[in-house]
Amino acid sequence: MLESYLRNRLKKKDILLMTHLVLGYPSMEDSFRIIETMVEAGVDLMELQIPFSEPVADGPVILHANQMALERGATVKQAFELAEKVVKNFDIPFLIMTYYNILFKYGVPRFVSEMAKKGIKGSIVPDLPPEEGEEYFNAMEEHSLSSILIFSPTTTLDRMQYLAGFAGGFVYCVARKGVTGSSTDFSEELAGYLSMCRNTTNLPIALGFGVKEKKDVDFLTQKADIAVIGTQTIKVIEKDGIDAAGDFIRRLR
Amino acid sequence: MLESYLRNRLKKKDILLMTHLVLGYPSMEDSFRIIETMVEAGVDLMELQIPFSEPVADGPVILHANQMALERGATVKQAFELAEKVVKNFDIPFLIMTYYNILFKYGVPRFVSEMAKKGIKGSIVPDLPPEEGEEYFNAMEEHSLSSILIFSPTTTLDRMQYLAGFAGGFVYCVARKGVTGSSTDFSEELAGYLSMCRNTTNLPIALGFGVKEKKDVDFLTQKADIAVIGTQTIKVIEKDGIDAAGDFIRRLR
Amino acid sequence: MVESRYYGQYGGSYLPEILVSTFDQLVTAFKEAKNDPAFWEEYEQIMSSYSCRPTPLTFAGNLTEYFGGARIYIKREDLNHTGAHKANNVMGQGLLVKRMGKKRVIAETGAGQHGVATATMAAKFGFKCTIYMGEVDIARQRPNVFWMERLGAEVVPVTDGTRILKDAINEAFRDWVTNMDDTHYVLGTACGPHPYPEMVSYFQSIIGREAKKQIIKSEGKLPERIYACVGGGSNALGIFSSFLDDSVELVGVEAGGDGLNTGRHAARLASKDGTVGIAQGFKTYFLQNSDGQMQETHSVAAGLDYVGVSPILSLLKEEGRVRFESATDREVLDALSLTLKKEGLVPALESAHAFAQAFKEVPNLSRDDIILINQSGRGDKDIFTIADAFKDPDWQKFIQQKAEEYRA
Amino acid sequence: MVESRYYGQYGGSYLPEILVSTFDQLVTAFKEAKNDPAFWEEYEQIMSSYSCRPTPLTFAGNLTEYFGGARIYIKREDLNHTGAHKANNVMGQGLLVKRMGKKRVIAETGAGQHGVATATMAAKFGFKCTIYMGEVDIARQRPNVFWMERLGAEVVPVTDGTRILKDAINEAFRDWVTNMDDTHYVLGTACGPHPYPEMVSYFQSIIGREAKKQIIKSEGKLPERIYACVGGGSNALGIFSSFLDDSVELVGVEAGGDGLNTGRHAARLASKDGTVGIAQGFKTYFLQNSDGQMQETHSVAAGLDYVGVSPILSLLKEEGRVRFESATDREVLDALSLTLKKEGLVPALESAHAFAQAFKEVPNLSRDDIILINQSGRGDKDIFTIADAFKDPDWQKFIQQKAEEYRA
Ligand SMILES: Cc1ncc(COP(=O)(O)O)c(C=O)c1O
Ligand SMILES: Cc1ncc(COP(=O)(O)O)c(C=O)c1O
Repeated sequence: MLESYLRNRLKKKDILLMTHLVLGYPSMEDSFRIIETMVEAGVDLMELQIPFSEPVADGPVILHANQMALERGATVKQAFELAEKVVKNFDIPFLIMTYYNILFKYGVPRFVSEMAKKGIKGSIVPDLPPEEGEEYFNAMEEHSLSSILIFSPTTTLDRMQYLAGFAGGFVYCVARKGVTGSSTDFSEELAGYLSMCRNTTNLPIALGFGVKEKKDVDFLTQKADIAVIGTQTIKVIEKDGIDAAGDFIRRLR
Repeated sequence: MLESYLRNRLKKKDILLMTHLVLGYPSMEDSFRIIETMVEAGVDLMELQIPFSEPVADGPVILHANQMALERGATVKQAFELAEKVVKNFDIPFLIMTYYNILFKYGVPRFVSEMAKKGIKGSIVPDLPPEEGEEYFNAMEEHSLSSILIFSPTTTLDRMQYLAGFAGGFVYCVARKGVTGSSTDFSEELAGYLSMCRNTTNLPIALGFGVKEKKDVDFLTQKADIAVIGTQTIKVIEKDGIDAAGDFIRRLR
Repeated sequence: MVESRYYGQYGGSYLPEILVSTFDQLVTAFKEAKNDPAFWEEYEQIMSSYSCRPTPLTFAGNLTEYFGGARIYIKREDLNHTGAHKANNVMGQGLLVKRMGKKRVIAETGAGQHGVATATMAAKFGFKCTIYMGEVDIARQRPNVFWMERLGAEVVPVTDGTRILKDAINEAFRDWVTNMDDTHYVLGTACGPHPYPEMVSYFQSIIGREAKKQIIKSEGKLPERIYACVGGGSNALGIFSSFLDDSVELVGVEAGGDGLNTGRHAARLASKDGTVGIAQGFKTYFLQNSDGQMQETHSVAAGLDYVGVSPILSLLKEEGRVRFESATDREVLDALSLTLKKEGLVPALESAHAFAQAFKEVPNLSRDDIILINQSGRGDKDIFTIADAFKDPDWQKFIQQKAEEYRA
Repeated sequence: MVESRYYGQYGGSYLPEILVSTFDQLVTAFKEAKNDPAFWEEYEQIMSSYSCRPTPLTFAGNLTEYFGGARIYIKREDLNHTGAHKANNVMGQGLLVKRMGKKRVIAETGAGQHGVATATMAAKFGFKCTIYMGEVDIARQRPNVFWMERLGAEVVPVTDGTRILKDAINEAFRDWVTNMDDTHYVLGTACGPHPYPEMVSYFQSIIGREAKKQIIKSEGKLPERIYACVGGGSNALGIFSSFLDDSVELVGVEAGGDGLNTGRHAARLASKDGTVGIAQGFKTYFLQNSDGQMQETHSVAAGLDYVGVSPILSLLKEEGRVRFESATDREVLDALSLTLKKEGLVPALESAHAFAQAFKEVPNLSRDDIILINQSGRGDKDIFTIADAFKDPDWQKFIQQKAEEYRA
């Protein structure tokens, strides 16, 4: 179970690191190497994004990665093959992140059971509110996978409680309004928001959107359980190559 | 009196020739030479057009001549000076042809008295129907100048009779619909029209619009008293120079 | 008989003999139509089912607030089919052409609006159509040329004279004197020989009839002032005509071009440069020299770039019933810009003259006052001129790319 | 709570969490407005005083005669202010924005009509305005970009994805998730998450309400068939909605592009290529591959070049209540040309799809039958595309001359 893995891990570390990458960008082979590098650098869990042509919630960097992956021929089948391979090779939990149409076209129960078969621990589907997700949540429960739900700064207390009822593994708290990749103000206000998130769920909480350096991770320590690094790793790799990702991760903590 | 001059002349010739030119085109000096050449070639009377910026009833060739004359600075004053000079030098009747605004801006009575003073015998104002011309017709009568009126193929019998009441010197019959310079079909129909014109007025009748070669003049002999050559002389001069105009006229009869 | 109607000393019918019978026929047909109540009904019917009449009267709340003076209403002739008040005149004459049994129409055009309107009417009524347009105007109103041709009309460039509106009128007359039997000349404004000034004003009077009802309905009273641009005068007479007997100040706005003292303008009544003359078949104020030769005019708005003006307006000026003002090209572009941003309305460059003058005066009026501006047309057609005036770099880049494509 | 309304299996509200409260607010505001009789009154009032509603229903006598089949009527949405039915939706949403107290609007646009309409509404209501538009569409609808900018809107070129309408929608959402507090997203068609399909159709229903009264008044009976083009579906739903319970055949016409069997088209419902999916916040038919990746679409008409379609239309297709057809680019240009020449009407390229399909069918209908075509907009904006399609040499020369001037 994802949650207990995280709880155990949190006994040893003040804060965990989750990184993100787009499968097939720059290529499927490179994706494998990036994952390998990151695992070696000590990330605690990873979200693997299956590219989609309309990634509405993503900012320019991840959007571009999605598009390039698709242009180079990335398919859902290849994504699952890669997922299977990394699960076999590396001893951390992996999550699938993608938009709902990818599941829908695949067949939601079939997609979920495929995740389970490949050893994936859970998934994040940013455009699927629980109200629309009965089929998905049922399938996830059936396969004991963690449905990672999202809290945002516009989410009311009531709704956080409602969402918490569907959440598994941990809760992904979005640091601010906007899409991925813009910068975040790590301030008292953010701390207040995090403590509100903390109070509404018993699950560990992750904070993502705009985490990009040690200072940010230090700020989050104690306030959140997981720091999520998304856009910044893509930027590092685009600038300095895959090997640089390892150093980058190591320097965060 | 213009009419009696024409009657006398007609005793010696089967048909008279009237030519037309635009004063100031190509220049005032050239206009004088053209008139000289034509008089020597035996034309019986001439209409001198004072250029106007909006010569609505004229076709492209005469329109262009009007515009060029104005561009080169032709004025009404210069036109009168030239008129005076040719009247002194040549022993045929000269008429002024122009649009009504030229008279209007000059002052109609003043313009008419100026014509009389210069020895001009009459005038043609193609955009002035008698209904609008009281001031003009009064002044013309006062100075015993001939008001040349126009009959056209669309003029009804009634109206011809009405117009005849204002006409002096001769009547200018337009050969066909359209502006100056297009070609005319010298046909039985034209002959019929001319005999209708003849029957409505006791004045000599001229035919103009499209007369351009001996054949046309021959056709008109007996049917009309005067053949009017307008556009064609300008074309001859534009093509072969002023001296060619003399030969052109001589070959018409 | 030439029937010539005068407005004071202005108007008349200075026709070449060849056209006398054609005008006879036209005068008679128009008189009969005017006296036939079914005709105006048919006219209103077609204007409401084919165009969009009654056009709305729009309250310009933002401009009103911005200037802090009188309440500004805008009569929306831009919403007519083909985008200007020209539709009113053209459809009316189209119905007359049907009555006369003619099969072909010709027209002059300056801004191209009257040409497009005539070509449209010809398509609708099944007439053949030829449009005369000065070369200079073709260059500045190309989109309208494109549409005329697509509508099936032949567009003949006029290369004589100043190559603008007045020269196109001359050419149209030259066509007409040849083809009057089957052809009607659809003159585009309240100028030319009788019956045109009366006839065109009659059809355009639909603007004022509606506007009067509409303002009374909205405000319960008449406006203090009404502004209209003046090219030939048809949209101005169209809106003014219903208010002549009321105590409403009427303001006609002519093209000030580079300024009245530069000589580069088209203000026949608002400047001291206009004098009475006779051309294009009628007597009125013209911009002419002392010999009576017509002068070059200038305006950013092709539709106002005309050397004469309606004889009816000349009389109204003489009587002091209409005040004439002018707006410069620069003032017009500023007024256009402001109207776009404040109200989301795109006046034609012609119409923007009326806006410009109103904007000069409105701050000095009281908040209880009402003014009415006639938006004679929409500015879509003016995109090239406006883009040039604002030196829009993206537009220029776009045009250059297009040109590259065409070169390939 | 996410309120998600379904039409059969289509529709829904697939929202990122960050937008849930914004949609809550919008759903509530729209519900209140809908239940407030004064709201629709205010809406009708503004549409009649600022735009030109009711728009006429024009009898197309020449086309009727030409085809010798049913009597053809045309609903004239082209006479709306800004030149298309888009005005209806935009002004309605503008009133809602006022109710919600927001100060900024954003919108996507394909043909540019919705962008111009939104920029216009923003100017009128005093909102700030940003328009997202795909690079490909900017190139083919440049005049509209020019006007949006002149109206004071910021136009942001979208360089991601296929660089057309769907990508502009994605970008607008990205703006919205950042700025939802003071910003309303004015979606341009009956797509997107609830309440957009319902809300946009509601405002557009003014078309059908009027058309029904008008045809009954003219002919005393309902039409046999109604044709409308289908991009997102808003003009089609606008006119269809009043006839759903009548025995009138409703025909939606999609973009056939180069032909349904070429893969280069945008026919989601009329072709076999569309399958159900979820994107841009709602479930409907999309042109997508088996993985669920959206495909490139193609149409000569930017406004129909969209990968999805209204969920309401997907249901109406499933129920067999609306028949879906397509017209190819070539057929559309021919229909446009014919309509210009025969009736003097200039349909937008989008609208011309409806004409093209109607022309295929009308000869087979009886002379007693009536059909109705929705002319959703006017073609002025399409001058570059149409000139290119007809390879107009004078136009090309003109553009090259302009380019020369700009180089100097
Ligand atoms: C939109 C518009 N307004 C005004 C005019 C000026 O004409 P008039 O003074 O006859 O209204 C024109 C002429 O083309 C025009 O197109
Ligand atoms: C004139 C016109 N018609 C139709 C459409 C297609 O949209 P819808 O299907 O929502 O009416 C557009 C879209 O831009 C348009 O501009």
